[in-house]
Amino acid sequence: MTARIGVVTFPGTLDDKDSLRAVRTAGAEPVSLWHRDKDLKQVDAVVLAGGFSYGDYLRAGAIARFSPVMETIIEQAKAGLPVLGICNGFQILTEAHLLPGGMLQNNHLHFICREQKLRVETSGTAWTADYTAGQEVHIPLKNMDGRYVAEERVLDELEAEGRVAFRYLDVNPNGSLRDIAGITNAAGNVVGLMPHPEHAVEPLVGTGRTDGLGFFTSILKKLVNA
Amino acid sequence: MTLDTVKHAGETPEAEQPWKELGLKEDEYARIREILGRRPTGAELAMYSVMWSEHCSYKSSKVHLKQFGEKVPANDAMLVGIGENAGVVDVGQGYAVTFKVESHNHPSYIEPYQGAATGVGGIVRDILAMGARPVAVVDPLRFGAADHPDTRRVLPGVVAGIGGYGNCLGLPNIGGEVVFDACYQGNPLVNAGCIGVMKHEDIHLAKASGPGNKVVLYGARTGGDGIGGVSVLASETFESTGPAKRPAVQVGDPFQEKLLIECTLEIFREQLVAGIQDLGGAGLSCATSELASAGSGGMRVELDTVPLRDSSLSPEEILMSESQERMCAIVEPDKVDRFMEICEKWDVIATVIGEVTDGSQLEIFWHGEQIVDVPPRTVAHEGPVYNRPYARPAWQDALQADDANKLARPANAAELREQVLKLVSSPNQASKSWITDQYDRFVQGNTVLAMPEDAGMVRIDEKTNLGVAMATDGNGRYAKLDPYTGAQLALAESYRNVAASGAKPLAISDCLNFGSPEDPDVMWQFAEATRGLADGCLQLGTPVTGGNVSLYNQTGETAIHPTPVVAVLGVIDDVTRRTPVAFAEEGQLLYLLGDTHEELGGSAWSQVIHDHLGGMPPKVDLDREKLLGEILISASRDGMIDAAHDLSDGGLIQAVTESCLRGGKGARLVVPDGLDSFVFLFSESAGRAVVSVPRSEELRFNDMCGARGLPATRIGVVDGDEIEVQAEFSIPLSELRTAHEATLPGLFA
Amino acid sequence: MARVVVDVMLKPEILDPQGQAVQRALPRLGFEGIADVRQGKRFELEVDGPVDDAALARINEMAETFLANTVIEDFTVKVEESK
Amino acid sequence: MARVVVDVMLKPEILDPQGQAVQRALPRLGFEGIADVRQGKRFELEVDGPVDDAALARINEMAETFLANTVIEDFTVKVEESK
Ligand SMILES: Nc1ncnc2c1ncn2[C@@H]1O[C@H](COP(=O)(O)OP(=O)(O)O)[C@@H](O)[C@H]1O
Ligand SMILES: [Mg+2]
Repeated sequence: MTARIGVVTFPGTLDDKDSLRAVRTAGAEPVSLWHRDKDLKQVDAVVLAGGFSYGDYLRAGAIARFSPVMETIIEQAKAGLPVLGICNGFQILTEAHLLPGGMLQNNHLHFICREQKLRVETSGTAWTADYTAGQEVHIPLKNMDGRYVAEERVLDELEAEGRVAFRYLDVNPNGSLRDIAGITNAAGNVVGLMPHPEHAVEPLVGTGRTDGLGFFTSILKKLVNA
Repeated sequence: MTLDTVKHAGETPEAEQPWKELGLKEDEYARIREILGRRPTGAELAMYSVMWSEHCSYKSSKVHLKQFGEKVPANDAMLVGIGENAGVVDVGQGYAVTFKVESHNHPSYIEPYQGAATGVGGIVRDILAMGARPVAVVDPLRFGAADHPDTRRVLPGVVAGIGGYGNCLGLPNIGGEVVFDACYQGNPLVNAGCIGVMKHEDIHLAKASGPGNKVVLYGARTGGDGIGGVSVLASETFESTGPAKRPAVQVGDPFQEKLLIECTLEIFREQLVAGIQDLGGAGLSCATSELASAGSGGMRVELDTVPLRDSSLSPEEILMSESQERMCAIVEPDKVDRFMEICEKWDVIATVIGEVTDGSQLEIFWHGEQIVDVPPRTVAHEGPVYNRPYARPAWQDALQADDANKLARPANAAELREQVLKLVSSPNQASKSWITDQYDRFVQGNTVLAMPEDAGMVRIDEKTNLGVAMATDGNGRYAKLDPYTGAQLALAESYRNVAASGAKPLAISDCLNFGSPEDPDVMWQFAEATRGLADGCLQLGTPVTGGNVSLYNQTGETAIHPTPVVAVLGVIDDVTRRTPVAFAEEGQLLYLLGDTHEELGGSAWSQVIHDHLGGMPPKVDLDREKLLGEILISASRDGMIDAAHDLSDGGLIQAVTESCLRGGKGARLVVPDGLDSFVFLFSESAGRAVVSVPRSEELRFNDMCGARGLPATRIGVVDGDEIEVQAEFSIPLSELRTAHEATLPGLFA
Repeated sequence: MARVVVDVMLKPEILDPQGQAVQRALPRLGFEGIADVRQGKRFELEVDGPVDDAALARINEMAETFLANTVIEDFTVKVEESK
Repeated sequence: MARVVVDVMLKPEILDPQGQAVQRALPRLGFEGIADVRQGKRFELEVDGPVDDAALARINEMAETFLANTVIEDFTVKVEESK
């Protein structure tokens, strides 16, 4: 048997198809979820894909956070449903307060698209078990509002609890505090990151690397073995 | 305020009308009266004036563009030719590709961000209207001098606007150009292209047929955007109480367009439309008259049903509004409900505004009163045609006589080295990544090649790995020296770029950017360039599928360089065999393909070192280009080369620098016998490329070139971490990298 | 119809690169003497009906939960005199 | 040090996609009775020295030539009471 992994489409979501493809490539069953549906179709995990939901108007993720599908996701995430927020998905997770801190416009004020080197800081989440802590990976990054900020106290807490999941290496592409590229909640089921692992699952396209596949195999193994 | 109805117009033949303010000529106005047999109503006058503008009617360019339809190469790929929103070509496996380039030059100067953004929005809707899913965009750009303060205003805004719109739509940006030249100072060129993919059976056309079919307007509400001249009508003739001056600039809403795309594709999937047209320039005037003109019957529109953003708009203004993110579909009555449901699903407003009639007139009503009653063809397709006078400019001979080959050359190896660094760090030759990194090239997960490759390439079928490639090129300096040759060089370069990536060039689109057609010098440039392009396409076997003409690109009396931009579309049956530009493998052999002559006219070297423009551009040999293309494609198919980079502006040293930096490897070069090292490095002879050949393939590769008669000269080897030109100089890659990559951030960051 | 304005600014301790970019550009354009620039958002709401305490309380809540993200932003609500 | 505020709003006839998106979201969040929302920018400038007529004239010029693009935007300049 395999696991059913849902990918949410909000108006303005762009990377839903790529995320579905990444889920399929990893061997799980991809399931499309629609923003107006509260029903999660019995999926075992959810990916909030990248893009510009509602045009990123107001603030990135601010309007999507209030959609019907998010009501269910917020509730179930608190009960342990694995949720991965990629880019806009990460922004939605912070707006929904499932993850602490907030996301602001890049410090250089430009959209940035680059191949980004990251360090995976923890393998102790539902989405990173197939990596080893300290492992360096290359993942495409593309965003306008990728600057992660939080109060000092919150940052210290994240560090102390090992909840900084990914850090930018070589270049901090957006001014994120403490080079943070992604974080997890305390339980490890909710993970958000700015770079796009779903764009790095095939050698042919994108960066030509498959460093992102581990996100999707991690969750698949966890769900199948559960 | 009295409504100027058809009846009223009939009763008041003598009423003064602001035809002049709307840009019509006296004889054009007379012709409208003759067509209608009475004076036009205000609404009719507004429609004719925008549809008969240069931008919409191509009245100055038509006589020359005709050649693209006459000199058509035998080519089975063409499915839909010039005249539709965009041309369509067959790329095999049941797929069809539509693509086109358009300009948004003037708005981008006034409001760089929104001007450029709405340029992307407009071309994407054109592609969508053909029935295709847009899959990639490209953006050929030209700005004034890189260090001019106004370029600092215009460039970052344009780039942010293209990125802001395209990124938000989820369309990878896979190529384009950035050129700086003082001639574009008051008139930057912002061209944008889009590629769309569909199955053959999904091709849609812009025509309204079937009496009783509904006309559905969907997308954004209509506001007072981009009305420009029509405010004259509203304020002067009709004592309007609305705001006197409407803005001529539109604001784009990429989020709305993204919804429009998804909604429209779902509507196509369920086969709910009989005809479809995007709303772009001239808004509803254009969409209704073109749909009706191309169809079999007439059309009746209730204009007061159009959803408005601003209730003070007059009917004339509604007809002219260029509000973005709107489409117009012709829908059979029993499909309207389902159509509306899909629009509702995507939060897109849709309204039935009229229907197709069995008459022959386009009739428009405002609260029950008729304000338009015209034969649609006279608005949309039978506008004025001008055979404008043209003549070879008096200064052309002197310009060509000012030979760049006679300019002072570097006196020694140290100067040669210095000039190489100067060249690769000059704004035109420097890395464009500060710009292209603001564009999403990964989205949709199908990008096989993107900037800074020779051509962008996207996969269009995940199972078979079928893909398409595109490059855009144009060199205004060459075209200024000789517009006929310049246009062919643009075509040749773009063709070469596509072939270098491993794809087979199929067809082209173009964007012809010129000065005022009322200037005989400019008109001559235009005539020569179109003739050159048409002849070139015939010879290369790549038909022109469509394009765009932008005239009046000038500041005061001074026209820009004639700038024909050519976009070549190629197809590749298996994207896994694409050829990148990077020299990545130590020890591989570098071969120069083609002949190098002493050709420095219009070259980057003459511009960077001498600020000079004169002489003759490089010669074109299109048969040679074709042969080079075939060799590059064969070599890619048979695994004989690992990298290829075409040679163009900046010459060999520019290409080698780019390929070395991309691959992170150095090169040792030997100047071939009989060539001067300066000419070897800087000449811009056409029909050339440099390739990297694995040693194991050298024999086979040489044999192939020899057998087919393409000169192939071994010029060096991939090696080390510097570029060394034997017996002349060497430059560490790190030094080259800084020179090449620091320029744009230094100017614009 | 009355207008209520909600101003949203980044909290003072958070870096405001937009404001900084504006400030840095000013001397180049010949404007001296601006010690600091912060850039924020201004929302103009046209309210149906009277702007009484109840309405203002609702708008405050809207600003707090939606118009501003109070993790990173502060906001103020004011009723604009009708002109 | 005094504070001058420059508010920049899109001209009323120009499309404001951001404001529209906010307005459309409000009913879904349970906020009724907002007939229109426009979103603009607020610049808070800290001015060295006195904000006299000359300073205000300069700031007006700055707003006109730089902070706003008057093809599509309107702006207002006001001196903020110091708190
Ligand atoms: N405005 C732009 N948008 C996207 N890509 C661009 C743009 N300008 C340049 N590029 C890309 O940068 C690379 C180098 O450009 P250029 O030197 O003009 O290529 P070439 O000389 O081979 O035609 C190409 O991949 C080109 O597509
Ligand atoms: Mg090239």
